Amino acid sequence: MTPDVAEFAPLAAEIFVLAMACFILVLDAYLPDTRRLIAFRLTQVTLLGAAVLTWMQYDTMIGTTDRMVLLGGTYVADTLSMVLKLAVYAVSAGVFLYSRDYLRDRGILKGEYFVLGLFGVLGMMVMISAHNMLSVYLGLELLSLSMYTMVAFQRQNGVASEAAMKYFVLGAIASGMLLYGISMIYGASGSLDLAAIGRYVAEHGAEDRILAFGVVFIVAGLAFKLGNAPFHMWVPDIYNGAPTSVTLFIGAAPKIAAFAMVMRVLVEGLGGLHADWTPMLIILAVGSLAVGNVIAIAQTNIKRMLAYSTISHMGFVVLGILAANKVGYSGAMFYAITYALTSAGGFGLLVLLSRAGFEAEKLDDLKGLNDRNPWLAFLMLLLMFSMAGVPPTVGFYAKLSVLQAVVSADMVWLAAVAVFFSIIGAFYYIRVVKVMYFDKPEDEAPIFAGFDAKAVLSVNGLAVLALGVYPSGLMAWCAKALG
Amino acid sequence: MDMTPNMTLSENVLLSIVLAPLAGAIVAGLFSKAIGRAGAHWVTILGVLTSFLLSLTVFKALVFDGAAKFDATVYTWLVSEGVKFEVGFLVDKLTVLMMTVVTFVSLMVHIYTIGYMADDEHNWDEKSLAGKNSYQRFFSYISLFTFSMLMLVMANNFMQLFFGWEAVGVVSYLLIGFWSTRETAIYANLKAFLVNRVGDFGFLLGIAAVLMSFNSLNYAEVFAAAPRMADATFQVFPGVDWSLLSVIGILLFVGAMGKSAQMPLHVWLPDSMEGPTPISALIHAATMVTAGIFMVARMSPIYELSETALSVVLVIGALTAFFTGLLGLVQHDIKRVVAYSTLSQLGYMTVALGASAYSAAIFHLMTHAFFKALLFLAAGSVIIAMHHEQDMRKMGGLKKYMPITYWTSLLGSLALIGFPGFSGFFSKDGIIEAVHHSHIAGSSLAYFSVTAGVFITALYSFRMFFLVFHGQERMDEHTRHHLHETPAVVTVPLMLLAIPSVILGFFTVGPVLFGDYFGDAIYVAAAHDGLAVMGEHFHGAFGFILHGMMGLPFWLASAGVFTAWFIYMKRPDIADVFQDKLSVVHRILENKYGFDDFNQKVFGDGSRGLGGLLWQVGDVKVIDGAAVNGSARLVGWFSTVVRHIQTGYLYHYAFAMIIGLLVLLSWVVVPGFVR
Amino acid sequence: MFTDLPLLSLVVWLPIIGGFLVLALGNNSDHAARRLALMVSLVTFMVSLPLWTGFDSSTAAMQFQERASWIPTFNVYYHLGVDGLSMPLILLTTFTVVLVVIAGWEVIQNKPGQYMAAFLIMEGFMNGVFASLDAMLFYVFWEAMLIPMFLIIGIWGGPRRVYATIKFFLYTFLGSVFMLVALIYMFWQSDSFAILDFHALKLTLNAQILIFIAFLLAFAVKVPMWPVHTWLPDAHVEAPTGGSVILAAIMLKIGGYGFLRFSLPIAPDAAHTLDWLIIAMSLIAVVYIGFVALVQSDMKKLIAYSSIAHMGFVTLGFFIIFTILENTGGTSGAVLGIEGGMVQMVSHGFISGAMFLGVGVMYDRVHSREIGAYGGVVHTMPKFAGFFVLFAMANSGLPGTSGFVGEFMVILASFKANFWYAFLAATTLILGAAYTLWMVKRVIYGPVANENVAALEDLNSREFLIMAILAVAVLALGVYPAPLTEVMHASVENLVQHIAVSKLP
Amino acid sequence: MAFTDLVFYVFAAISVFAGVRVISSRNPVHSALYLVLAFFTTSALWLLLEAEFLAITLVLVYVGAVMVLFLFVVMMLDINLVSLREGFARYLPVGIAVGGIIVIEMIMVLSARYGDMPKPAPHPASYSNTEELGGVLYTVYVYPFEIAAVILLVAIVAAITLTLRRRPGTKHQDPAKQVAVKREDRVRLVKVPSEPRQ
Amino acid sequence: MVGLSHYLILGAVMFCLSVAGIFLNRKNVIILLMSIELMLLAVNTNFVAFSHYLGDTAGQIFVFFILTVAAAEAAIGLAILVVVFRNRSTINVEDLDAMKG
Repeated sequence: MTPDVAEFAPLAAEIFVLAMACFILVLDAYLPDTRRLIAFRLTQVTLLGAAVLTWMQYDTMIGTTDRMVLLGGTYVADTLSMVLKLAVYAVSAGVFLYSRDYLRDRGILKGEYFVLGLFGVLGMMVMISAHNMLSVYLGLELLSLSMYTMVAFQRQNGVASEAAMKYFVLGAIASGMLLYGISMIYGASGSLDLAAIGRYVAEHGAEDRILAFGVVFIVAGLAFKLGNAPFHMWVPDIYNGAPTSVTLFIGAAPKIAAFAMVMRVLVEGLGGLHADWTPMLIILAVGSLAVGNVIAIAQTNIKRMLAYSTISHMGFVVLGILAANKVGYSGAMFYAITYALTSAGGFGLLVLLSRAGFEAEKLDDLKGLNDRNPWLAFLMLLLMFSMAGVPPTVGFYAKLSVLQAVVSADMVWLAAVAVFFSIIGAFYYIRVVKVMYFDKPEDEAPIFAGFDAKAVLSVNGLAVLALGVYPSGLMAWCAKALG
Repeated sequence: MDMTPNMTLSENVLLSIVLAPLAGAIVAGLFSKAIGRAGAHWVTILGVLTSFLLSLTVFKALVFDGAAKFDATVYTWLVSEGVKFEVGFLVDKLTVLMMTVVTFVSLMVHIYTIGYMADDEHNWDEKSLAGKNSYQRFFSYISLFTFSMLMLVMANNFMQLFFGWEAVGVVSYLLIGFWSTRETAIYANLKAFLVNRVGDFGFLLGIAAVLMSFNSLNYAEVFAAAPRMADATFQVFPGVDWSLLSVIGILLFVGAMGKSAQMPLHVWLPDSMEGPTPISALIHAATMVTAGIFMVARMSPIYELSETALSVVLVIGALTAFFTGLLGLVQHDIKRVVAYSTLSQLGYMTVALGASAYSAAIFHLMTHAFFKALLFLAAGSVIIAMHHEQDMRKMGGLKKYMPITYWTSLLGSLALIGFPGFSGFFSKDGIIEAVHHSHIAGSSLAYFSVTAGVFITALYSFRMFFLVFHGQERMDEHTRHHLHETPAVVTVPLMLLAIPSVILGFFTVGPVLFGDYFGDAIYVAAAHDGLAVMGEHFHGAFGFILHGMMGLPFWLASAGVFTAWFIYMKRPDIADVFQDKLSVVHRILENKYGFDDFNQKVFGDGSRGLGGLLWQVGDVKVIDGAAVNGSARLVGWFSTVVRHIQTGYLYHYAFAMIIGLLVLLSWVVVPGFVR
Repeated sequence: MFTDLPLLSLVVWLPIIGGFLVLALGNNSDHAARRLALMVSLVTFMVSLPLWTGFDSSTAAMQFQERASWIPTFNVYYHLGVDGLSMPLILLTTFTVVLVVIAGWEVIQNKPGQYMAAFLIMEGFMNGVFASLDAMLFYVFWEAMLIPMFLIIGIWGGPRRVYATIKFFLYTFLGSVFMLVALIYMFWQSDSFAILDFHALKLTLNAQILIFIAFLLAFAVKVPMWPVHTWLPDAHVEAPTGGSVILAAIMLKIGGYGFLRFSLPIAPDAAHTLDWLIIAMSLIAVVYIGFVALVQSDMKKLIAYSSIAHMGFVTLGFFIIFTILENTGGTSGAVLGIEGGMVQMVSHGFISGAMFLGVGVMYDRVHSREIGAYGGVVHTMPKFAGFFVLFAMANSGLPGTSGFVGEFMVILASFKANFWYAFLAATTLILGAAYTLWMVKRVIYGPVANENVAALEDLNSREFLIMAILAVAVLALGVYPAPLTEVMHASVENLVQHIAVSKLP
Repeated sequence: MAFTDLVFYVFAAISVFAGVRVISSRNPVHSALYLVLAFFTTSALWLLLEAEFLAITLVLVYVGAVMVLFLFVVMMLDINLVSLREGFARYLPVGIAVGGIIVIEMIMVLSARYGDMPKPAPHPASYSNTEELGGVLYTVYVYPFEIAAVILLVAIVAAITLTLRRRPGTKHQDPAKQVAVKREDRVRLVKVPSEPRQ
Repeated sequence: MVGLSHYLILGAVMFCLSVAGIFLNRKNVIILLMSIELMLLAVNTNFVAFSHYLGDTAGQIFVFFILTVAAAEAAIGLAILVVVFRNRSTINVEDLDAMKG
């Protein structure tokens, strides 16, 4: 069963990203420090090229239920993977763009940074297209290893290296748990192929309780990746400790990949066991909503606050998934994508506000932003209201679609719990708005940011509004992606 | 006995009667600068004069030409669920009597005001912009009042009645507080409004009860349906059946108690004397305060069906008549004496209502309107002459300075004490007799009150009369030097009012009290009709006078006058002796039975205290402090506590994950596995 | 002629788009921004007038409907339409915003463009709330309203504005999110977000009760009813005058409107079961709040509390239907109560708006809202004093002013339900007069209290214009309310018939 | 008891003992060495399971490379051993409790499900575990194999990025700089005024 | 008779040992890393045992990749450790608490 070369054609995007990453890695060694931006530009070209390739590859598949399972069943190409990959490219490109000046100011604008970033993107792509436990695991590790490194990238930064340390150890434990779960599933079903596992689960899911046993470990591993309580403890420290540009990276696209992983493993592979994992996810979701929203209130560091907010948002994503129906999956997908977008904008703004020698990470650093730069303040306002879930921003529709799913699964009480915690959450989001609009600025220093970064941030912020006024396009895509 | 209607009233005429004063008020109020002072009094007097003359034509049409009563809608205010809320007029003989009295007194007061308010700017701070056109504003207000009062009496439905009821209250409010720099004035007007509102509270509930019972607010419809409801019951308290009509009657009467200053809602009226004297005459003696009397008379078809309600009316009226009269004995302020006398007379009218002698009440209302307006305006005349000094202890011997005022006052006082032949005699004697014939619960108490009241009335009236016009001149030199009779705009109304005060009763006692003047405007059940019994013995006004000369009331009144003369003219020292000997009584009277203190403490301070308590404890502490901020603080506190879970130690993080795993494992899987 | 245009869309979107234009223009020229804002608000008001003139008051059906698909995934439609309940409120909104724009003309010096823009955008949202026939669209507008209001209080407010605005935001947010859950629940029952479909939806009693409570939270906070009212005094006190006016005149009405549009027709059986609660809360609002208002020393707070008490009448009028039904077996009186509540809402829009504007006029001159800082204003501002006393009288429910009409109707109707309802409601006659006139006594009357008052200047022509317009409105509605009640008869009667029938499956 | 069973129990016992010592040793070096022991014994157990290739790989890769790396780092970092052992006993009961509960639950579940799994048919003599694995590794699992390669690349890049230090004292060449150098950087023309004649 | 369950139980015991090790070793990061290796060993044992009893090579392939990844992971982990030590001169977990709350 020698693989046909033609089978690699659908992997064009992956191959392109890998090749470009290697190319940049090599090229960078020969670039003088003054021309580091070439690596940055090539990275953006790579992402653009990957987007084009992905689009071409899937052009014919849009809206169909077709799926290509290739390479011995380890790779799948379907509409879901296309939508998610495109979202990953878009968010990542924005993230790199926001980071550029920040990295330059701190002397870490190096080719390796972008190479690792691209490897991370590759890892996400693998996860998104995984159709085998092995691909899931390897994609996850590829992403994780890249991110561990990126967190520690600013080597002389003690806090960052501590964060990397924590991230690494906890990540490894989570991988261990995931692997243990996979081993159980493998043992029961005799296969690593998700489709085969799915078939086995459908037949024996009800009586073979070892599957449920394995699911516990798998859920724990996935929960770590998503950052759900009580597997969330890494999130605040890593968001806080990592350089803001890295936080930005971690906080955006990997959420989409994590969602993809959950979809592949839990839904495609173990969907038949939803009666078992739904209660687990309820615990995770409620825990995340509670922990995220409550502790965020006490934060004065905005990065840390957004970290807790991430936890609560991932609680919402899980809410969508635990409904275990199409509405829920598409709702969770919509949530993950729009949250990545919103989060990228939020951290992007922090990155733009930071300068050499000054990290904008205290809540007070945003004081009087409306006086300093009304437009940026307005964008941040949109992002914050979106996170709080106030219409007409996209965050509302994200919450709406998730709640729809929960209610459709006859768990109205859970929806009530979710909205209850979102009230608590609203407090710290509007506190940000309060600081920007109602307080007087402490720091009158003008905000330097490249035109392109500002433009992209504007697009990002306005997208949150535009998707809020007309959400049906993306919603329809999400619905179609799930067949 | 109805005369054949050979003529109908014109709606336009009635509208003109109502709207002419309103137009005057609007012009005088809104264009005060443009028209100036003369313009203001001319335009308003013209308006009221029009009203008065038209009222006379209507009077003539109804009483002499036998026109049918007018009952029609002017416009529909709103309709809801088939219930029409309308604005319309009911003009019958009762109404037209009121219209004529109101417009006549109002006209007199308008004219009088020209003199009284002539140098009103002295009452204002010279920088005050409100004082700049106070003259015009005053005319605007009293015209507006006339409009409101006419709306009240001409209403053909409860809603419009309530409109007029409240509107006169507002104008009274504005006028009592007219001199808005005076703390006492703006205190008095607030008090007047609020006490009236207590009455209105009952009144409105009464209207609501009417709507509930009859599904209409139109008088004619309600009165027509009332007999059918005679036995209907209503449960205010669950399980206790009360007569529906009694409930309605009492609720409506609560309104009358407020407006007509019956105990215990009388407290506002003496204070209302803070207003300029013309309005004391117009509003707080002649017209507005009698609105309650008018209302009950108007509602006679309802009251006649409930003896309970009548008893309540009777008792309240009796108490008011007696006790407020006593208060008049200890007042030093000339206007307040008149005010307490007004209260007492209103009590008489109410007693008459309770005794089903509605026509006696209205008759007394009418005579009282003239002589009390006269007394007030006379008092005002004195006040003008005394340069706005109102304390009787600083007067005396004014007779020689102010002859016209003196003589008119004497006539008014005689009318007030019911000296035979004067107007007040006929009406008051009628009431006393009617009460004597009444058999409903409380009538003996009422009879005692009104009879004893005669002595008291005479005593305080002539106390005032002697203190002001006779005896030592106690004013200071400067005032004495400037004393002289007031100008014609003041004295002419006095004289014009003196005429009806003296003769009106003589000519009208027959038809009004014992004849069928009111026709179907007032309904009296045969069992209650004391006046009818009296009517059998009525043989003309002279006979009535002769009969009165022999009755107890005449001797009591004479005794009162004599006592006043003896104490205040002959032996002024006795007053002080009495004061010492009866210091307890005196103090009680000085304190006005403690009503004011009680209201101030219990209702004023009490409600503010309660408000403060509800606010500071209920809102600020419990709801905001504990619930709202408390929950916010709780979440915040919880947050600061829970955040310590995030210790920063790697092993705690790992431990959390393991615990999470354990929870999932133990909670979800193991039970499932065992199952 | 005009009725062929998509009037409702215009009424919703004109101010929003105009608001953004003002925002853009405001960066360059304050004056141009003001003018544009006035123009936009006037045009919107003009556009809303044909809603009245072209309204067919003989039918309870929705009119001026517009419908387009919006979010097909969840069957959400862009569906607008008005009936007799919502149309008057839209007019009230467009009318009030014009006044607010004029009122803020020269008073707002800090970023006037943003200020005006916020009001215009909010106007669009508020009109959207009243015009939405799709529950999700309604919810979007409902929530979106919070953002401009949050900023208005927070940026242009008083010293404790931050506390007030955050309280305002969280309170109302708290109220509304549970409504969202209820809406979603009903979506899954009916597969539609159309409000009219919800009306027809059969629901069990338990479901109705939960839905009712969810709605109650949302609407009670907005109205606001006791005991969830404490955000209002704070918000009012700190808000700029325009904010207070909009808050009192329109935003509170949205809560009342919600009861009529959602709570009662969707969950009539639950409303029947829980009407005692609402009635108790309403009566407490009238009495308790009346006493609380009595002791306020801040004029805006006093008026804010009086708003709560007045809104108590609205909710009382809406919910007495079931007691009437039980006591009399018929619904006679229910229409009166509901119409009374509606009239009260419109009237309160005028009166409270006028009162707040009045306080704003004084505040602009003296920079204090404390009653104690005034006294004898009549001597320096006689014109103003005249208006203020008029509005105060209207506020205490004087017949002939609009304040009387609603209270009168509600008291009459509630007597049919229960003597004690009417008894407690009628205490407002005393309490309302007490707190309002006591304030008038201390502020308007008396000798000139201090040199600040002595230095006051009477109304300028701009202020006079606003006050006069409102005075005319208050008197006109008081003397002849029939035109207002006529447009709602059909809708209210239809509603009452609908409510009287059980929806249990 | 079959011989294989005996082998199993012996090696399992050693490996558990080694595991306990890994986590309880005072000295990280000892821990590392016990871990090596655990790997060895486990490798032996894998042989029992006929996974010869992996057993060898485990020893080669883990013991040969990874554990040496560990030891290297342990030695390199100068760690104060005494302070690192404090407080161990305090957390022991909790640790044992939690670990114990988890292990009991796991054993319950596992033994219930797999208590009676039949022994698989023995492989034919010609069976080569290595060949078998190699066969699928480059065909069916070529995609994961490529990804694994990328992961190793990332590891290399990461390790170099994170640890490569340019010590200030050391001299090294920078080809990019050498190429980019311009004349102006190296040669400075100084104008020297001519000395005035005396 | 040693069966599949014995191997699995051995795996479970090793897994829990590593879990306990992570929790108990609150001082030394290196021992944490070793505990993680122990955990992977447990997982690997499971896979190998399943693979054997199922007669399926996929499990062994998985182990192969786990070993590869673990090696890479160890390299990065130790690199991070070195970075931490250079910055903070300690790898004591209790000293690494710059971020909390």
